[in-house]
Formats: sequence, C-alpha cells, structure tokens
Amino acid sequence: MARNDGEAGMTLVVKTVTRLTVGLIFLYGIYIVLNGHLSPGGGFAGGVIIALSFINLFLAFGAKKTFEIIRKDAVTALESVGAVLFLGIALLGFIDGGFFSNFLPQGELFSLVSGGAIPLSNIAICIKVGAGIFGMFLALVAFRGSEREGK
Amino acid sequence: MKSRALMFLAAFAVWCLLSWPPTALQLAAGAAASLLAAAVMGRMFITRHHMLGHPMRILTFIFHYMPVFTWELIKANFDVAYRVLHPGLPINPGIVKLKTGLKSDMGLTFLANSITLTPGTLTVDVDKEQGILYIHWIYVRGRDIDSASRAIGGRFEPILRRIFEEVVP
Amino acid sequence: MIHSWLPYVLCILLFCVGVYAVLSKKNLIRIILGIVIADYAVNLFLILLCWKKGGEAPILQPGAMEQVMVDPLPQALVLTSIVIGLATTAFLVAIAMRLHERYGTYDITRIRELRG
Amino acid sequence: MAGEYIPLLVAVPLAGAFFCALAARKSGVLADTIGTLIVALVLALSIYAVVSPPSTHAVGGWPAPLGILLVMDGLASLMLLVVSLVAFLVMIYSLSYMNAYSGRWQFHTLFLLMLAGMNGVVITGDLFNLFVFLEVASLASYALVAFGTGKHELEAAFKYAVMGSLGSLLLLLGIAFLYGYTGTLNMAHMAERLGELGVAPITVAALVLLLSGFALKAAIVPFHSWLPDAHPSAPAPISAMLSGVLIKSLGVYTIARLVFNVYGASPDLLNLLLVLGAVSMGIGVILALRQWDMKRLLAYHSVSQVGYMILGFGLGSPLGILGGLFHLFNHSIFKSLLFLNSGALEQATGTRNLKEMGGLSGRMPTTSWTTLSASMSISGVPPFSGFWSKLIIVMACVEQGRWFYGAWAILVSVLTLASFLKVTKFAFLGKLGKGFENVREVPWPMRFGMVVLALLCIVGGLMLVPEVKEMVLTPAVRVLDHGILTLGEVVRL
Repeated sequence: MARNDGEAGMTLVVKTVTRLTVGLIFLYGIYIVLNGHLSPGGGFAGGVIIALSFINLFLAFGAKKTFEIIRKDAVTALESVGAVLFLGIALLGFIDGGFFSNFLPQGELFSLVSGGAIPLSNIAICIKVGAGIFGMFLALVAFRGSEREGK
Repeated sequence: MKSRALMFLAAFAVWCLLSWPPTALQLAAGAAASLLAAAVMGRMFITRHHMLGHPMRILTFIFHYMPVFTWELIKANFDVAYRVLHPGLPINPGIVKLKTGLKSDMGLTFLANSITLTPGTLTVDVDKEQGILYIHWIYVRGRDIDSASRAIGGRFEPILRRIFEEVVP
Repeated sequence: MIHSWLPYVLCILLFCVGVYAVLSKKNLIRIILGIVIADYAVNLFLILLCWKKGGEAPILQPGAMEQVMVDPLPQALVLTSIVIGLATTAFLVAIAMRLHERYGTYDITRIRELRG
Repeated sequence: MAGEYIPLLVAVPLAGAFFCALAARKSGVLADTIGTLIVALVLALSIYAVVSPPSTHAVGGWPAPLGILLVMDGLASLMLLVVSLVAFLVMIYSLSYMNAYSGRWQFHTLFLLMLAGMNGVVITGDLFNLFVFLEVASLASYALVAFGTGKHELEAAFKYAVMGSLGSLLLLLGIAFLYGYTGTLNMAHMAERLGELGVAPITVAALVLLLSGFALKAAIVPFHSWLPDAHPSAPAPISAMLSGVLIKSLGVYTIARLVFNVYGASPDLLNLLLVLGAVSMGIGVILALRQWDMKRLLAYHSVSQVGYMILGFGLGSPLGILGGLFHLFNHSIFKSLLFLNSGALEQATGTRNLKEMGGLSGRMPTTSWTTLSASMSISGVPPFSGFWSKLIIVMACVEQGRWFYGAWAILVSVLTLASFLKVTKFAFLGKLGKGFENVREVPWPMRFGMVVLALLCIVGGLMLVPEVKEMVLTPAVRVLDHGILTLGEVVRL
C-alpha cells in the first residue's frame, strides 16, 4: 500500500525497517561476493543481493532519496565498467597462456585470498550484475512513471 | 556522521558473525566492506543517535520488552491455535483503529511490528500525524477505540514509550 | 524401475505446460509466464541430471575432502541459463509494457496488426 | 598453440560494445568511430583466420573435454568471413542511415553485442557455450528489432522474442538430454561418445529438439512465421544483418555442425533436410510473390533461400555441401544488399509499398543498378554469383539422380525471378510516382556499402576459381564432408 503522506515512498513502518536493514543487506551482498570462491554464492548472487538492497531503498523511500545515494547514469556506467573489468581480467590471462587463464598465484585453499583471479572476476561480475539488475528495475519503473504522467 | 560510524560498527559485528571464526584477512576485508557499506548506506541508519547514550533504555529493551513480547507471542499463538482447532471456528474478523501516544518513528515501527508478529493481529497501516494504527484483528471484541487500544497494544505501549520516546510522561 | 524416471517425465510435462501457455494464451503477460514456466522446467531438468545417489552439495569443506558429490557442472549451466532467462523475461516485460502503452491492452488479438 | 588470436574475435566486439556504452553516450561521432574501428578490426581478424591454418584454443588453459575449446577450422573461418564482411559494409551504410534515429551508442552497443554473439557461435566447440553465445546474439537482435519503438516494431519484437526464446528453450532441453546421455558438452567429444554408445530413443529426442530449435532460429518452414514480421520491422541495416547473416550463423551453420559433425550424416537425416529445404524454398517463394511491401517480400525470400542451403546440405555429397556453403556466402551478400537498397528507397521516398513507387531509376541511379544486380543474383541469372551457387546445387541433385529436387530448385528460381521483376518494374521503371520529383540519391556512406556489395554480387562467381576456392570454400566443405570429428582430430588441427 503506497500512501503518500506528503512524501514519496511507503508507510512509516517500511521506511524505518528499511533504514535499519538496508545497509546490512548491502554488507551481506559484499560478503557473498568476497567469499564466492570459498562457499556457495559468488559474483552473480552477491550482485543480485546488492541490487536488491538498492531496490529496497527505492521502493521504501522513492526515487529522489535513492538518486542522492547513487545517480541514475552512474548505474548504467557502472554496468559497463563491470563488463570491461571482467573482460580485462579475461584478457590479462594472455600473460599466462591464454584467454581466461588464471594469471595470479593460486594461494592457499580455504584462505580468503586464494583462487588467483577468480575473486577479482567475482567482483567485476558483481558490479556488472548489481548495476544491471538495478538498472533494469529503474528502466521498468521509470517507464511506468512516465506512462502515468502521460495519461 | 555519527550514524555512519554506528553503521560501521554494526556492519563489522555482523561481518564477524558471518565469518566466524574470523581470521586476520577476513577481519581486514570486513573492515573494508563495512566502511563501504557505511559510506554508501549509512547516512540514515539511525537518526536519533543520542538515544543510544541512555543505557537504561537499552536495558529496558532487553530485560523488560523482550520477555513481555515473548510471553505475548506465546499466548497469542495458543489463542489462534484454539480458534483454528475449535469446531465452531469462533472468529470475528475486522479492522479496528488503535490510538497510540507514541510519536517517534522507531516507537511506532516497533509497536506496529510487535502487533503484526503476534498471531491474530496485523498492522495494516500507520497514520503518524494522528497516532492511529489500523489493525486487522481475528476476533474483534468491541467497537470502542479505547478498549481495542488497551486490548491489543496495552502491554507494549508503556514499555516502548520508555524506550523510544524523548520525554517520558 | 519406473519411478526413477518420474521426476524427469514431470519436468517434461511442466515444459509442455509452458509451451502450451505460450502457444494458446491470448494475453501478453500469460505468454511471458508460459515462457518463464518452460524456462524453469528446463532448469529443473538440468538440476535433476546431476543427481547422484547419496551425493552431497559440491562444496569443498576443510576436513571433508573425500565425499560423494553430485555433478557440479549442470549447476553452473543452470546459473547461466537463469541469467539468460532473467534477461529474456525483463526484455519481454519491457516490450509488453510498451505495447500496453501504445494499444492500451494486453490482449494479443486486439494488438495484431502485422499480418500476411 | 597457434590459435591465440581466436578469443579476440569475441573479446574485441564485446569490449567495443561496452566502451561504446561507457564512453560514447554523449557523442554520436565517437560511437560511430568506435563501432567502425571495431568492426574493421574484426574483419581483419577474420581475414587472418581465413589465410592462416586451422587451429584451436583452450580457454583458461583447461584441456579439451574439461574446458571450453574454441575451434577455428575451415567452416568457422568461412562463416566468420561472411559475418564480418557483411557487418563491416552494413556498419558503413548505417553511419548515415541511422541519423534518422536517436540513441547512436545504443545502436552500436547492440550491434557489436550481436556481432560478438555470432562470432562466438561460430568459433566455439562447446555445445553449451554455443547456446550462450546464441542467446547473446538473439537478445541483441530482439532489442534491435524493437529499436524504432513504434507500434509495429514492438509487436514484431515481441513475436520474435517469444518465438526465439521458445527455440532457445528447445535447444537447452536438447543439450540437457545430450549431456545426460553422453556426460560431455564438447561437441567433438560428444560425437565420439555418441558413436560409442549408439542410437537410443533419447538421442533421437535430443536431435528432434535441437533441430527444431535451430530451425526456429533459421526460419525453416514450419517455424518461419516470425521472420516476415521481425526482419522488416528493424531498421534497414539491422534487417540486412538479420536476414543476411544472423539466421545463417545461428541457424544454418549450427544445423550443419550438428548434423554432420556431431550426429554424423545418416541417410534418414539427410532426407529430412532435403524435405525441409524443398518445402522452405517453395512456401517461401510463393508467399513472397503476393507481397507488395518490399521488405516483407525480401523477408519471405530469405525463407526460400535458406531452403536452398538446407537442400544443398541435405544432398550430403561434397558437391552439394559446396553448393550450400557457396549459396550461404552469396545469399549473405545479395540479401543484405537488397535490404540496404530497400532502406535507401524507404529513406528517399518514405514508403515501402511497391505500388506507390515508380520511375526511380532516373532519380536514384546507384540504388537502381545495385538493386538490379542483387535481384539478378538472387534469381540465379548468369553471370551473377547466385547463378553459380544454384547451378552447383542443381548439378549435385542431378549427380545423385534426384531429378525432382533439381527441377524444383530451377522452378523456385524462376518464381524468384518473377518476384524480383515485379520489384524492378514497380520501383524503378515506368512513370515517376507522385510526390517523388524531389527525391535524391542517398548520401555516400550508404552508396559505398551498396556498391561494394553489388560488386561482390557481380564477381562472386570468381570464388569458384581454383585458387580462391582452395583457400576459402574447400576447407569448409572438407570439414562437413569429413563426417564426425573426434576430439583427437579437432585438437590436432
């Protein structure tokens, strides 16, 4: 139920709970990404969680407050940055034999810094996916908004 | 700024719980991640941080509110289970208004969520200006707003007032 | 044994339900839902493929290296296919919304202008 | 390994796409520059691929059945040449054509993504990887069909996207069947395992699923209904890419790979292809005859001409495969040229309806003679390129004693000629249409693309000169004619 008490967003309860939890959701996304090579999860899952934290913010507080935190063109730019980073990591593999070769030292199993280039790829994927999904949400929602104004 | 610092502490604590037992690397990564989370999302984590400076309020929350809430939860569970299992299905659902004296966002949210979490009652909407909660009740006992307020929120409200309100009447 | 085949057959049945919805429904949103159902049927099928008796989730844990694991490859495939499905669904929804804006309806029989 | 350049064929257009999205938001000129440079680079890489010996590249250093193997054999390099040649000329054409649309960087991003997807489909040796690239190319093409965001574009894009996703799901299910049966995704390894394990109901089911999926992508007749809506609705350069190369690299190429290199060409399978091809040829051309919308007419001809390729493959003999592949090459050239011509006509006159045009040959001489050469080529008039490929297909039919199919191919060719005589007569000859007194020839980038393609149509027959044929066509024919490729053979390339 979206009631407008003079300001955008949802009711008080949703806003207060969002305020308390959204940062922790964001943090959990980062956790999933950074531990992606050790436990279930990874760049995609973490990116989705991070995108969901922003979507949560958007739904609870409306567009204006969300864009104070992250601008709309920054979202689309970040998506491309993530893709370019990922591709760059793949191409850097050429210094060690070929496309997507793991060019960094593998490290010790079950340590946070291990797996060579895989955590880096995870971070790149996370940026790409997070920005992509939030951008997709914005595209769909912003379109609905323009439709309503048009009528 | 204080809100961001608190966010950082909370985030770091959560990180430590997630990666238990923490290694040095995990802690370093956690600090970086918490910083990022605090920088991005920390601005509105807590609006009235001076409230955390009163240890009585926190103690009241843990040692008074939590037991009361747990007891109400158990009672309401049995009540709803009885209504469901009873062959006559003694329900009388309806939406009632609840008048509250709470003014702060946190207080209202905790009241609304406490009411929602106890089975049988569900907060539908909150009107902050007039201090009114709209509640769906499985067995509406009376049409009178004061009795409804007492029956549903009576146990929580005084405690929450002592925890969250700036000036305790 | 007939019952070990049952999950696979049900999966194919679910796929057929999705395809049926795509081919017979007249509402754009229902067509999209049909595609989603078929998509998830295929994903489910891939996940069923990697099942192994007594297999555990293919995650290396410190200390428990020697265990029977299910085949991890289809899980990676499913993740990819979910991403693709997500992109397709988002695209279809966006197009459906724009069509609704132009025509004021989700009914495909009233949208059809291209013929012949 | 010699094949270190292979992944670049995918990586370069992908990087270009994201750089376009990142850097060229504000400036259309920058987007144009990046797009053109990237496509030129891809063209150079694919020419390098044609002249250098076949090779493979194991992604990430993982050896073949475990990791993804990129395979650059004769067939892949031929397809790459076709794709990037057409893409380059279309890109130059679009530099001025796309001025009518807003969102330059979006166009270039999607175009390069589609190119990356098509290149990926062609070079990968892994069945699931093929599916992923196929989806990349398909999704980009759905979005490109909807690029104009008009009523018809959106409707066509929806139809196309629904049919395309359905095709992809069939493919994925087929791939899952095959993976469950053989336990591998590498196509060469899969062919080996299929040979060892023999035919089972599940392989037949997988074949049916995969064939219908690829046939949906290639718009072979029972699955063709989306194409005449989707291809005309896109902007003209995109129609040229879709009809010219997309349906071939996603549909025809994959069918050929599947039938010849994975399953091995059994007589039943080849007969099925023959029937599918013949039916596509016939129905496509008959539906094209009654069209007055120029782009729809061309789209139906795509259905018909894809039938020729499938017919050539279905003959299964080296000559038939040569004919099919050569026709694939020629069709990419003349069909994209025809779509570019229709775009030029549409931009100059504002209509696609042939009845409203007329007498434009004086006004638009370049468009007129390029259209004529492409029409002659598609109808199989000597000495244009289409004649030679059709001749080879008919000869292959005769060689095998399949007189009916040979005669059918000639008949369809005559009907095609009739249909294109209609185009020439109504669009270019006769009295000048009303309101076209001020029509002028299109700008030079558009003319450049059309003229180069027209020259390729005219001299296309030179592909059959032994030296060129040995370089380009023969290795591709050898790959398909070889039958099942085992993993050892692929790795040893």
